[in-house]
Amino acid sequence: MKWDEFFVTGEPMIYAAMVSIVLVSVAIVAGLTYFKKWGYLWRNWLTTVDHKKIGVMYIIAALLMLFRGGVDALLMRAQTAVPENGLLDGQHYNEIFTTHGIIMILFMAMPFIIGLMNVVIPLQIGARDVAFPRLNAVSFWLFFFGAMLLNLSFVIGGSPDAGWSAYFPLASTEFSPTVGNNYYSLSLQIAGIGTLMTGINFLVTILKMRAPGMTLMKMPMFTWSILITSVIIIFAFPVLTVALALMMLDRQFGTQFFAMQNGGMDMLWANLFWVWGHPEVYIVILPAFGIYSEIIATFARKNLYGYKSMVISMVAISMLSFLVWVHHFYTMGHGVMVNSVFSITTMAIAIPTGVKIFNWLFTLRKGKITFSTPMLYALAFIPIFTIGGVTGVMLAMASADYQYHNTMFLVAHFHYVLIPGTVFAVIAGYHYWFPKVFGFRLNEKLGKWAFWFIAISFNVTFFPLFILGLNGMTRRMYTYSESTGFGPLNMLSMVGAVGLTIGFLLLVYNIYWSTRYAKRDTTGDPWDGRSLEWSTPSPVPEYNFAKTPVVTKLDAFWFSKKENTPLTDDGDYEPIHMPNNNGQPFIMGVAFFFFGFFMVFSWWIPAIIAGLVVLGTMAYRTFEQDHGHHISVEEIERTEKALRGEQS
Amino acid sequence: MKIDHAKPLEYSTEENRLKILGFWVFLGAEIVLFSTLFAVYFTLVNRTGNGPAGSHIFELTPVMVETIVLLSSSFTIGLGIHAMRIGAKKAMMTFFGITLVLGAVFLGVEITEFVTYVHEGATIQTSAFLSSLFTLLGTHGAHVTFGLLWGSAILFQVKKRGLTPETANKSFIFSLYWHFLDVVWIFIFSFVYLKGMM
Amino acid sequence: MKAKWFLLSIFFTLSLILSGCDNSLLVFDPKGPQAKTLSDTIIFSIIMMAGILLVVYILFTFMLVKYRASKMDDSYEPPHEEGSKWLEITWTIIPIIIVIVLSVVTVRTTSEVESKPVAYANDKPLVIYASSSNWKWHFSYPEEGIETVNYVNIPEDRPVEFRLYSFGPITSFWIPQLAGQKYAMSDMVTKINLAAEIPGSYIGKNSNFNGKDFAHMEFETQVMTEKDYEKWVEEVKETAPALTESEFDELIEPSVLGRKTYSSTHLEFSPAPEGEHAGHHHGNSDEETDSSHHMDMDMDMEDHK
Amino acid sequence: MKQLFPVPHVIGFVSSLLLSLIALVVVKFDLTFASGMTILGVTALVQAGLQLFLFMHVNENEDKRSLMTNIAYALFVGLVTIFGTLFAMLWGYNMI
Repeated sequence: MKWDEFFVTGEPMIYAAMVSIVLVSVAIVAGLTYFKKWGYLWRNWLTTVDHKKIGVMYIIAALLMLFRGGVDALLMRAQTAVPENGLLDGQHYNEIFTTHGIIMILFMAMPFIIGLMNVVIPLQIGARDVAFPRLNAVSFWLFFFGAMLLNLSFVIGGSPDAGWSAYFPLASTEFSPTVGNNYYSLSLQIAGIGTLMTGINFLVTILKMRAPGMTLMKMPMFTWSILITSVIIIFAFPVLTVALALMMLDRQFGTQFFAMQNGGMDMLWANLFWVWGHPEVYIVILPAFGIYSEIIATFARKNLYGYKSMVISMVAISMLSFLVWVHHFYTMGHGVMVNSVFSITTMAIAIPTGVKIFNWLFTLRKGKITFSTPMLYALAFIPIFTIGGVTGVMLAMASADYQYHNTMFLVAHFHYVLIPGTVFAVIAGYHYWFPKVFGFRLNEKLGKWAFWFIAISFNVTFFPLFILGLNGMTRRMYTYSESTGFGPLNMLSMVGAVGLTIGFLLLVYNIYWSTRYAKRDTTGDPWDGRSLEWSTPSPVPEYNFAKTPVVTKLDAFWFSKKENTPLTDDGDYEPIHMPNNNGQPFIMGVAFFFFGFFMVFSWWIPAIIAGLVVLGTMAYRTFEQDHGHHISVEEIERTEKALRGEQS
Repeated sequence: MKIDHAKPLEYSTEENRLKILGFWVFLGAEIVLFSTLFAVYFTLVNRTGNGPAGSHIFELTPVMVETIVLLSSSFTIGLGIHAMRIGAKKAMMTFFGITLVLGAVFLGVEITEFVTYVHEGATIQTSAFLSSLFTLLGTHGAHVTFGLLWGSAILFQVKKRGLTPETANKSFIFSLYWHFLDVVWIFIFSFVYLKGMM
Repeated sequence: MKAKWFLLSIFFTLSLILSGCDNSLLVFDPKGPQAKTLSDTIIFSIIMMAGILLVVYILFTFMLVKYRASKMDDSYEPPHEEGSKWLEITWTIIPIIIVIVLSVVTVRTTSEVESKPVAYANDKPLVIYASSSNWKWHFSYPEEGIETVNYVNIPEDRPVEFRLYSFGPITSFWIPQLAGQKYAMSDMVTKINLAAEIPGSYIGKNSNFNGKDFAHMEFETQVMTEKDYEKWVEEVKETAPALTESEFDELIEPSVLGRKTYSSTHLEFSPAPEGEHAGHHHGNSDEETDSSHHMDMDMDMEDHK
Repeated sequence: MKQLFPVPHVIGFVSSLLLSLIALVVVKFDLTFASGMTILGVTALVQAGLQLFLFMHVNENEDKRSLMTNIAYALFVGLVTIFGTLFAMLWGYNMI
């Protein structure tokens, strides 16, 4: 293989990216060495098994990916802003919308949610950590190195270019001969295994580690949403595992699953992809529903309306989510029967979703609404998401879908669902729980500015796409002629995209500003919260709760404040058992990274060696004897006094 | 670590109970994984392209041998766990050893079978049907192979460290895994081989 | 509050756009019965959905205006409410009814657009094979024995049956003003039934991404009067060259092409993947399928009658 | 020695062997497709049940309900995947 086949060449933007990657890497290494932070980084972050730190790392990675995917999006909008634009060529545009999709769904939305659930869930159920802290670290590093592997494709070997859904036969070696789609199958596989493990970990955590007295129907709604999400992850991801494995076999080992000769079936890929892909949508949306439920209840100062029906509708959504995947390819030519069945199941999802919307609205009723930044996102969610929802029902009608399928109408629809749904939710959750992790609030004024930029620009960007779609503009077109009349609305959309960029930059500036100047919160409960996570001091000590809280009803912390009843019994502190940090998950992630990289290029011998290292780290794990350590009573007392000192 | 002596050793600590539940959940995911492979197989079973159909290459004898061997290994590991619960470390190790040997025999027969197929011109690249067949059988076979490595590591630990809450827990979880592979095989036996020869 | 006005304005723009400019949007400007059915279905669903949006927006505005903290007494403490059985049942039942209505509409319209247009139920359809290769469309008229590339002429007021397949990646055949889209795939034939009622030129395109020059994969659909159409066919038969196998092999190589016209079709040497040529039946060694071979061939012959 | 071979285990083992032999009838006799599949379905499910309850002790776990729900959910998704795929990919094209 020649060097110019190995590295991506020919585009000034890519050279710039290469240079900046090298410079940033050098800067990081130099900085760590100069400030002697290698040991700190290794001991406190790379080897950590603490759910809060793992959560923070997830969120940092997700924010980085948000900007990577955001730049892709901006380039796409810029390219299509005017007819016959020459900013990007067809191939480059194809790679960009492909990676935009993969990164935003799998490496931004999901990890952001997983990050928030890592930080919040153990605190919300009154637990010391998750059920399997080591496995949790493994999950993170597999996600992280999977994401890095995909990003590497930008400079080495070429990015995947067959769309994020990678339909065969387009994604086969015949029509997509670069290694781009090998990156796709391998990086998603590695990250996907990590996600599956996260699902198992959180399901067991929520089922088995709740504080005494917290029955299932006394769990906070966010915990419920994560319980259901974990179930969907556990049962949907194996399908992706199989689909990606078959893709790899077809591309690199000459099998015939989706090939056109010798009996292969190209439709089967689409089928398997969406058997996973539709539940995936609910994996990113249900936690958002949970976050909004927490925030709306907190800032309306009212308990959640219709708690039971909220839970039932989430369970219903989780079951239905596995029954609707065919609506992604109504136009594949199966008969009226198949399309009708899946139309009806799809529309049925609107029923539980509608129930939730009305329950949120009635939570606001008779409330006392304060418009904090997280609450603004939660409130904006309701009207915008409803547009996404009703257009979803329109798309669910098979006959009508023949006119929407693959058009900008569809693109507008899913952005109207995913952005107010997932993205607003993770930003809201991030503002909401930020003080819990770092001990100070983000600046409200900057936060509100960012909110208005994001909320308004979002609509300016995506509403025109509905109209473009109805006017016959298909998605994934890198250019169009002036006679189509698509120009003006695309330009408007570009203006919105710039506004969104400003909003997101404000969001980041807010972190910088608040870190330097924001007032420190000493109460641990800056929003007057309702659930257990607000009962510990902020930043949360390593062991979470000095004494395990005892729960008697929903919104336990709220009632303990109102009724002045303590959350814990009077007994003395006891030593707390904690897991030890360990480098094995990180090393395993690195080994997986190299395994994936060598596999991408079909370099079998290095791949086998890296695979053996992976097995070696597993063997190490089974033979090691690590019983963790105990935090002594004196240390707990000292920590509690330091953190709660100012209060008493 | 609190040890609850009222429960069997493998359930005796909180951590052990979490691990057993977690593994059951993992097996739930495995059910979906194999279901997907079956879905692929059933979809492609008649799409034989220019290669042979199942009825032309399947042979009853090796398949019966594999079935009996795997069923027996599932029986012996069940006995192994029983022995572990009554504290008979030596018997337990013997049963585990027999299980692993039977697993290796199964794998040997399966590999011979694959070699025969390939000699008959039925490779994983020949047709969609054969791709899905080899992938389904291969995934099961890979699970057995991984089981052999994992089981040996556990056997070694039991020998060295004795029956502790930790080793008992690992052994029990391993037995769940092994029984599960047996269940998967029963479905392969019925719906791949017997249906194919029907 | 800014939010309220902002959201209200979005809503009104929405309703304005949908009521005012529907004539200019392709999907709402049908030129045949199938596209008309779809356009009506879409408008019907938009009206239903606008009703739902209205309810949500009114409730939302009401809650925000009435229950904001700044308007409340400091001592006001919101009540504890578990929920209301009847309200919750109401907002479950009403959506169920809406979904039932929409389901009925969906099933009816889907079967309508999947079959021959009702008004032309007794007419013999004109069969045209539309096959895609990277990045162009080939139209074969088996009855007339002619073939075109990147444009298709059809007569008005006569049912047309497009039979779709692809030499390569999945594509989607779409003439927005005449009918909804459908995939063209390599190992089977899918069908679109349509009829055109107003002569004119309508844009057709591939709407499913299939690689580098996807954006340029458009074709013109010319709807002609019966007389003009027949005249055109005769003209092609007399003047256009025949399509040879080697020329066709060159045609399907990846490229962007202009229009081409031939006086024979590629179906003669490279048949469509249907009947005995379908992907499901490629050289099957199974006896059972062998017998179905013959059945398919019989059916195939009927199709060509 | 005898206590190493508990009766339920032995019975379970023998019946699983027997069930495998019963399943063989579909190969040895000329049955219709439907009856053959019924026999295979019943024997396979009974065998799976034997493993689950007899050898895997699914019943003795303190989280019995969670385990059962988990398995039921997995079967739900698995069966939906298998039959849904067949419905959408094969059977659907023969209906219209």
